[in-house]
Amino acid sequence: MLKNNLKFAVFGLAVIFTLISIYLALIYTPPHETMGDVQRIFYFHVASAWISYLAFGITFVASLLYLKSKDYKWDTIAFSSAEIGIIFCTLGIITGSLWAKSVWGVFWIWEDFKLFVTLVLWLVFIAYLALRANAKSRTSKANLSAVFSIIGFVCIPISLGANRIWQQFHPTVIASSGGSLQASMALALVFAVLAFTFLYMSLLLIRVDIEIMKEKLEKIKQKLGGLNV
Amino acid sequence: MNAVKAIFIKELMVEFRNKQMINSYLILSLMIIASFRFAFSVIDFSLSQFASPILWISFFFGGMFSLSPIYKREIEQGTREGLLLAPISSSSIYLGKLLANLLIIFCLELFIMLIFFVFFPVGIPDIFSLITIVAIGTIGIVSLGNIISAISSNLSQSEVMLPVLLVPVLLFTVVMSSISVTSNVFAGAYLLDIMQEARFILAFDVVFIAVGYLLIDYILEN
Amino acid sequence: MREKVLEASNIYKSFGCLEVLNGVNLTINRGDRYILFGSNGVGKTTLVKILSTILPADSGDLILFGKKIKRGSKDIKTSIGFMSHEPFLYNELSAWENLNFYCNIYSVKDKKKRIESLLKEVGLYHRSHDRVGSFSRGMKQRLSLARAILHSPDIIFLDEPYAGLDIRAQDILNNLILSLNQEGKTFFFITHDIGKGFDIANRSGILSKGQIVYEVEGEEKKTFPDKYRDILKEETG
Amino acid sequence: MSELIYLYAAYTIIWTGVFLYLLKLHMTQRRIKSEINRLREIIDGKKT
Repeated sequence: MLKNNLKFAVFGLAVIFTLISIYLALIYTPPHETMGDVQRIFYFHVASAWISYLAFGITFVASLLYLKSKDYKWDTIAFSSAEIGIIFCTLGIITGSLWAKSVWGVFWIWEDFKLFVTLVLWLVFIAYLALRANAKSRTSKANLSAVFSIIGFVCIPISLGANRIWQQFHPTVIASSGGSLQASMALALVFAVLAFTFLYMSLLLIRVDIEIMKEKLEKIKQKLGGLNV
Repeated sequence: MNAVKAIFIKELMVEFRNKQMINSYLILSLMIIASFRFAFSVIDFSLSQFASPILWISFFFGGMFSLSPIYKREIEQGTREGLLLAPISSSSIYLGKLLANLLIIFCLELFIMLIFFVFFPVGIPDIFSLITIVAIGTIGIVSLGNIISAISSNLSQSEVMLPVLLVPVLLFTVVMSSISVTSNVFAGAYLLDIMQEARFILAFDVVFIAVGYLLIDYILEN
Repeated sequence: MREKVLEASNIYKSFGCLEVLNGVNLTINRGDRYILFGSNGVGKTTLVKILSTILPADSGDLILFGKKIKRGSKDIKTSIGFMSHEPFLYNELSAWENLNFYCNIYSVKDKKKRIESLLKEVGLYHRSHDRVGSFSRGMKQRLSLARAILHSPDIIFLDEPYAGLDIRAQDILNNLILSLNQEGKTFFFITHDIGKGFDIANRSGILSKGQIVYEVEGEEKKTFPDKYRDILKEETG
Repeated sequence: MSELIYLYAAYTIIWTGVFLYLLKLHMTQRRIKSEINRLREIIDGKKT
């Protein structure tokens, strides 16, 4: 029973925080002096990008624990976190390009540091999910996706380092996505990130439960198959 | 250690006998260089600017598709269990195969570079620094390509899965940095000028080899 | 009581939610020629892979030559031989090169003499420098047996070794196995076909529904065929 | 004024995205529950 009310508690928190953060982002904070109201995308863009990094971090940790303990529970957590992660990563990229379009007139600023990393993470997510779609057996799916998520996780900082190499050679203007942040804006940002973190946690709990239910169902069908019902 | 040597020799012998990897690499790289050359010839473009990316894309895609049979072969011939049976660690299998592929692919790349300079009338840069940077980049491609090929050979549609898994992990790290360093070499830089970046990419290679060395056990044990 | 070579107690193995082995108990003594029957897909190959340490079991423990087998134990493999319907040989390499490769991997001493004697024993010495790809099925199986006993293991597992062999090749294989058995090597076969290999076994058992349900020793073999038939009937229901 | 379109677009995309995902989770959950009930009936049917 603990699981259920934990799920409702986290979901409730997520809803409350989301409402507050929407209020903060849209009404409470003043429009940005240079960019105007469109800057309000910034809060949820950063929040969803942050969730995609967090989700991939959890996938990495869960994969390590799976490889050590060979317990499918960790593999389910890794997979659910990756699925939620790719959704928020896609949202982050879309909002990022929308914001870039409105401020710099171009959909995608290649050299912007954060957008580049989010794109690399997005591709790694897609590869991870494609790998799981093509795995042959349950164990090989768990093993191979765990290994790939570790490789992917190691490659993120390396691609950041590599970014500095070819940045040095072709330095283009690094879009300053930060800008001056007043106190109220910082508050709105914190709330947006907190809201999304709770949202992520509740989605993760729900998603893991669904996976566990699916596996239980499979087991029952297996047994029923034996009874040649 | 002699297990690594045994696998290294075995890989070379098997490869030179059935030439799966060599043929696919040469043909693919030739196609890529030719298609770039004639695709670009319709527009006026300054050659030296495009030399390094085209060279590295043919290395990248040639290497990627030629790495796909190395573990697939073992599974299809059923010899994978033979290796699992032996009292050797999977890491030595990985190292043996890695060194053998490195040797084969590096020789193929030297050959491809000849073709490249025939197709592209680019001023020949300082050969020594070009070869070192190509070698460093190839170590990265082959070491990561080896572990990803091990993963994809256990998946269905492994030929499709190899590039899908390899590009996000390899393109942004080794390939793009090698392209930028090679473009400097083409622009006339000598080894000393690019030493700092070369050491950086070498660090990536060491990380990839270490990751492969540690994780191969989980891939090969069924 | 002869020395226990292999003791497996309640071995469990399931792939995802498909339980294949649920509680297999088995003891094999030195010099046994144990043959295990079971219909296809009942988990024989999984069991033999677990016993020969290729595949780790989910639970249960396995003791080989008195040593408990853990997940990554490698040194025990020097005393294990395995022969399957897959010959584990490289078609591009010649018979000699194949055996030479396995000698290096098992770090066998004085390779040349060992390979020569083995190739003579399995009757392939005249073909030692031809590629394995050009060999017939029977020749590949014999070379595979040579590979399995190259590092002189104490226990040899055979997974459907007779698959695809003609009568003559079967006899050669049986004679080889019997002569090795004289030298004290222990054998463990698995097959679904009661005709082949049954006559040379001294102990036999039946695997059904993930457990060994029937085991017989020595002379009681005569009751075996019809018992096997009842179990098969019971399985198909 | 034209820039505000991007603001509205971004917010709608985020919240419809999250809502659709929640919907999908809810639907799968319902599908699984119905299958469990169906199986339970079969089992009860078998027992009586």
